[in-house]
Amino acid sequence: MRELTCREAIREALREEMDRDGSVFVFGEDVADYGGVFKVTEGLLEEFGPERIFDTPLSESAIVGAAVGAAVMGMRPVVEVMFADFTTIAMDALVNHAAKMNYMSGGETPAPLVVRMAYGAGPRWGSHHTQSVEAWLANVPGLTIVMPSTPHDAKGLLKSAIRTPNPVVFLEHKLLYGKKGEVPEDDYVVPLGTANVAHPGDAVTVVATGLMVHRALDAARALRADGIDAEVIDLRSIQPLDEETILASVEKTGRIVIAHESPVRGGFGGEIAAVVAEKALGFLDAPVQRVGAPWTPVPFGQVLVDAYVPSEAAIIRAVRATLGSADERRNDG
Amino acid sequence: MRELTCREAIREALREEMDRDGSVFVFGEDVADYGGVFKVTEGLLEEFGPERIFDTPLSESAIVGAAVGAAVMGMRPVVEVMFADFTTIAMDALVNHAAKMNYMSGGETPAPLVVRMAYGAGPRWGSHHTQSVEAWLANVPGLTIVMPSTPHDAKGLLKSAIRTPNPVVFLEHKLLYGKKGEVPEDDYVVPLGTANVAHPGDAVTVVATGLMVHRALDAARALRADGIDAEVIDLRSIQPLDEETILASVEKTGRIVIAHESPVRGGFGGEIAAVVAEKALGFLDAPVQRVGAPWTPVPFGQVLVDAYVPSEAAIIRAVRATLGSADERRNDG
Amino acid sequence: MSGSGGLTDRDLVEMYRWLLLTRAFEDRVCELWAQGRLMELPHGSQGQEAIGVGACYGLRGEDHVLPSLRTRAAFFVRGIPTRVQMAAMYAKATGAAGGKASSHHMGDAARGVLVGSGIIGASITVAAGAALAFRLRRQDRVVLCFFGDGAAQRGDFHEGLNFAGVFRLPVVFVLENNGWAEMTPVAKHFAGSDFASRAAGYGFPGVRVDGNDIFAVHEAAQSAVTRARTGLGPTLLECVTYRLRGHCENNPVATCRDMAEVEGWREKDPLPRMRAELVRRGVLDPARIAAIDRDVCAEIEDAVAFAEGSPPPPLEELHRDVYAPESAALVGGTRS
Amino acid sequence: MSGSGGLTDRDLVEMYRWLLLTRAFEDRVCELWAQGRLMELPHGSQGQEAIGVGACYGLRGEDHVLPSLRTRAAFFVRGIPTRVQMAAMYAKATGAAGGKASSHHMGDAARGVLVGSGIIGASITVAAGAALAFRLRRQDRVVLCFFGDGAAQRGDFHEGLNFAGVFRLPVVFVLENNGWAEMTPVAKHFAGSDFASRAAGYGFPGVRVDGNDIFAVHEAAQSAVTRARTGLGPTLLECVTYRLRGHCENNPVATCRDMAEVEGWREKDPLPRMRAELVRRGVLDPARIAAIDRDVCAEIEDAVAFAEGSPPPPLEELHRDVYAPESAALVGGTRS
Ligand SMILES: Cc1ncc(C[n+]2csc(CCOP(=O)(O)OP(=O)(O)O)c2C)c(N)n1
Ligand SMILES: Cc1ncc(C[n+]2csc(CCOP(=O)(O)OP(=O)(O)O)c2C)c(N)n1
Ligand SMILES: [Mg+2]
Ligand SMILES: [Mg+2]
Repeated sequence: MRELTCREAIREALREEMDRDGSVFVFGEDVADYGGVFKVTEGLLEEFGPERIFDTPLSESAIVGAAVGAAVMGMRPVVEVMFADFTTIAMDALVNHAAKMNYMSGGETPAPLVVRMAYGAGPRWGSHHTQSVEAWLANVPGLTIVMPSTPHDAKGLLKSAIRTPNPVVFLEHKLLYGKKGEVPEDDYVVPLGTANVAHPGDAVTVVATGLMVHRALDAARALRADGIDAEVIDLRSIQPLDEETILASVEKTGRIVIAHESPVRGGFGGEIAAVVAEKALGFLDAPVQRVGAPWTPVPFGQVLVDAYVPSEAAIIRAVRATLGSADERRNDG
Repeated sequence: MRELTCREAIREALREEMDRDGSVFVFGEDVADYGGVFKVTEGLLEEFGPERIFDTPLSESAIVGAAVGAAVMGMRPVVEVMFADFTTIAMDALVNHAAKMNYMSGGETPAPLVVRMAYGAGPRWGSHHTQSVEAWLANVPGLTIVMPSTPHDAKGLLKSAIRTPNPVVFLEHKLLYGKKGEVPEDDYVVPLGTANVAHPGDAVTVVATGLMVHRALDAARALRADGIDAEVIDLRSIQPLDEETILASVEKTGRIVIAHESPVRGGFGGEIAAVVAEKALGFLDAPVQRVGAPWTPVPFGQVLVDAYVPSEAAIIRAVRATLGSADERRNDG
Repeated sequence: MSGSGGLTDRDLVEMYRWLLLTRAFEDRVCELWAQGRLMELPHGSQGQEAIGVGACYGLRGEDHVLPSLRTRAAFFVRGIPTRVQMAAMYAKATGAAGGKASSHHMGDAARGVLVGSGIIGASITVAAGAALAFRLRRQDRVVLCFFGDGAAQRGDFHEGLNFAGVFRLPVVFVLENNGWAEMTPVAKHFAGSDFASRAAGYGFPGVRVDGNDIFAVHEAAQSAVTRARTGLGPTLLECVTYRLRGHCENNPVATCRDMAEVEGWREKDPLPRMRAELVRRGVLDPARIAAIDRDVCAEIEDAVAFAEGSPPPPLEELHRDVYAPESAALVGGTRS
Repeated sequence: MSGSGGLTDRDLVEMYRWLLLTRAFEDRVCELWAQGRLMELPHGSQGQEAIGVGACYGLRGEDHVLPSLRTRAAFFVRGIPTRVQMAAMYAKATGAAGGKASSHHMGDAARGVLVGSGIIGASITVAAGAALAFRLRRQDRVVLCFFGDGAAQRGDFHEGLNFAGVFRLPVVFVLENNGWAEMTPVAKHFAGSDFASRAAGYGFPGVRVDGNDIFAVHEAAQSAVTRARTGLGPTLLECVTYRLRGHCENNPVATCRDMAEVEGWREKDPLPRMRAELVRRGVLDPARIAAIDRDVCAEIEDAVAFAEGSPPPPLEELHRDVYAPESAALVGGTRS
């Protein structure tokens, strides 16, 4: 099958949906003439013209707020908020308006919009262009939160995100834009709320999102060499959350490691641990392990960022810990 | 001992700290002339004058942003953001600036400010004046998040919040402003990050915040009648989080119910469940139970809000569930 | 009072009736609140009704309005039944969003009323977005967005007006300058001379009118609407008025205010002012006035009876409409 | 060029040197970036240096500045060593915040430089707050807050300026209008005529000057500073300039731009312009110019050597400064 990068896959999803539905349109800062600072929307202006994709002033609150207004009038805006760190200035339109429009209108005017944002740490961006923000939005009923990790899923999930009548926060990891992977030619969608078993195994369950999925897969490969079969689950969306897939895996493995890039404390991993502790406690043969960033802002520079972002090694350590402590819990119980 | 309402206790803390330290000052919408929409700051203008407490334009982002600027210059601003739902429009100053100032300045310019906000559901306020927002801010290193439930703690914690050199989000539950309780006359503080065992017991641990502490205490009283001794832990602050007190209790009871007013999914209860599943799994004799709001925006009106806010009965049901399922987990394990 | 251009006598009487109905509704809900019969805390618009009536009268059915917490009149002129508005104040199933929403932010898609917001000022960017949808669809529709002087200090005022100006969107921003933001007078939250002149900073005209002169408001709104409809872009219409009651029924009228100021504005009350003008013009006479009074009064009492007789929402309502149902389109593609 | 008021020849030469040092630094880091030697992506201010030098020259040590991502000159004039700035671009321990921060948002408390922000526009409210602290402490200090035309479209511009206007805070807002916000020209994000006139909407003066005329900038800034220092409140100083390089070194100069526009502005480059003026006035001669060139060049090369020779931050640095250490004051009260 042909290979595309995540960047190309997202662009293809936009192109196909803009073709399919005239109410789908794109706006944001430098998305048209320049094609987006991450070049995701490159070429769409030439193809669809200035009414389907256009540049805006430096006004994230107006960008998302206007998307809400256009969406309630029946359009399907897909807006780009360059860096997910700017969630802080678009949060009101997202949390108090997009997420509540359908509820406050008694179902009359849902807000079918997609807010695309680039998240994740890198050495050169510093504390304001690198945060993983999903946990800031995960306690807001009405929102849907998507975090693809492969070109295949990025395309299929974005198409679903554009087609759903509800507001979707679509989080794209900066370091995955260039990641290549197989992408079918046909018009497929990946349903929201369905996790993907990225690597089957029966020794331990590793639940991950975004870039951490790849770290987890690297860890699984390394562990396989030692005869440890880790099952890697790529959540793909955290809201809706595919509890079934997580629980089925834990019931099989009895062990779980949860990995995300944002700091452990207050991160979405807590929700996953809670679901397991509520619904599969009896299957756990070892304490839950969470792998995430330390309790610090995202630093600047290669050395510190490498120390900040959870590594394959950290996941391997956590997996070994769950295996090593197999009996502990029975004892100290 | 004399009794005060939470409102009076918070006011007293402000008065004492403004007396103690000339750099402590207050601003926000209608806090001076009117004394705050919840009347918390009433009388402070007469006592301290217009340079120590003043009204501002309707500009939450400027209110918190200016607090950051004044704080880095060595002042100790305590600002009021009327309703915690407005976190969405003050979030950038809080998350990207207040929380990161000390880090980005290498420790040169911390931002010692307190943002007081009223949160929590009530029948008359509707979806935009009732949210419990702590989980939106709980994944942000640099912040301190306080949620008092009694007049005693409201005063002691606010004094600590004003004295700490770091930014603090101080969440006041609307329905607790009128709540009376004993408050010592002397100059005491309640250290940040210390939970309070509000009601001792050894059958089950109930961890709660804000209004839920009172629902949990009511539940504990009702359960005592049936010979069930529930231990109620009032977290008081979720960042720092007093893991020791939670773990010590769970190691004793083997059962835990976590109650907060915000929706269960993505709420801070997940973090608590995760800490227990990581560090006290072996002590758990029953699945973790979370009690929180359903996955809906906060509705308007008595009937629906009563159905929305977690009740004493819901906590009792959760407690009975942890007790009832005592053996289950061993079986299905 | 200024002239009333193309308005027929019928129009004038209809506008007067809307004005009276709004006032009667506001006064009645304040009474009901005092009696402890309402769920919703009234934020009375008494004294400001000429803005909503003047600006909304003459709009097309397909135009849209986004009222502020103080634009009760807009709901009436757009045709939302008095019964429904009243039921919403009682949080009844027959009210707003099946009882899930309050009356002062209620929307009505069929009548072109966009859902309002409890986050003051936030509606401004939403209104710009609705206008953007009209522009992209080449519909010659207009959005009227109402907000107060306090809202004009929110970042969203700036971003929303700049966005609308840059794209010349068909939206009219109606600023209800009633001199106060809760208990803060304009002089304490604004150092400029007037709000209308801020429009220049966004590249479109700002107009300041006497918001208690229903004809002046109507005339200015109509030309702003025509401008927007013909693709010339937004207008900021500052209507100078005054809030005759407290910010909400928790605050007595006098809260933080000099009663002489209030009394001074009572003289300029838009309702008696319009009534006198229509009498002067011979459009209304005592008999007609009494008849309209009776009629309006009956409509309000019918609404109260309807609201009080309506059932509360069923508990399942809490869980409805959190998400809109997935459209078949979603599964249009093959799953993979 | 406009006059240079009270500036002595010594001042003029010093200002020229700051201008040259800033340009040399910017050009050098662009080279270093191209060679893959830097960690920080340069956002070059070439062509705009006269604003930072002109506005900051003559400030008092206790005044504060909050530079934009394009105000490199401010760091130099305020005295942050070239070595430290360069080390910050290498993310070395000797750079900003022990290596945890990049150079273009670095602060320096001792030198009155407030920490900048990667959230464009957000610094405006922070600057207002710093000015508020001065006002409350009755210190006759001033804050200079720099930001671009793009930032002027953020809600924080509006809230920050209105807040400063209402309280007449001692702050000068220096708007670096360089015609572009990343790849978007001002004409596409602004429908007004100029930014300076927006100040009227906040109740204080707005002034528009040629940002490439260092004397014009200095003069306007000085009177705005005096105004602020004497309690008369803020000024919005719009400096019209042009970004001669791409938004950052990832974008070639020509990105989305008509090169004729760029060439046209090269003619107005503030550096040769000031040099020619000082030669005309006999303040500089070829020998002096060459000497300053050599001196500046040596300073830059010394900084590069220092930066490259400096150690990276130790891993523990990651965990430092997340929270400031609790002060004893916290336990002042009895615990309970
Ligand atoms: C963002 C935000 N801040 C504060 C409030 C609380 N509040 C409700 S109405 C109001 C005053 C609004 O003033 P204005 O915009 O002039 O409208 P008016 O009430 O005068 O009609 C305030 C501060 C709010 N609802 N939203
Ligand atoms: C809130 C926010 N939105 C977008 C960006 C990405 N960005 C960085 S600089 C920039 C353009 C800023 O333009 P301007 O304010 O004119 O400053 P200039 O770069 O022209 O000096 C943008 C859009 C950002 N850093 N912050
Ligand atoms: Mg007002
Ligand atoms: Mg610019």
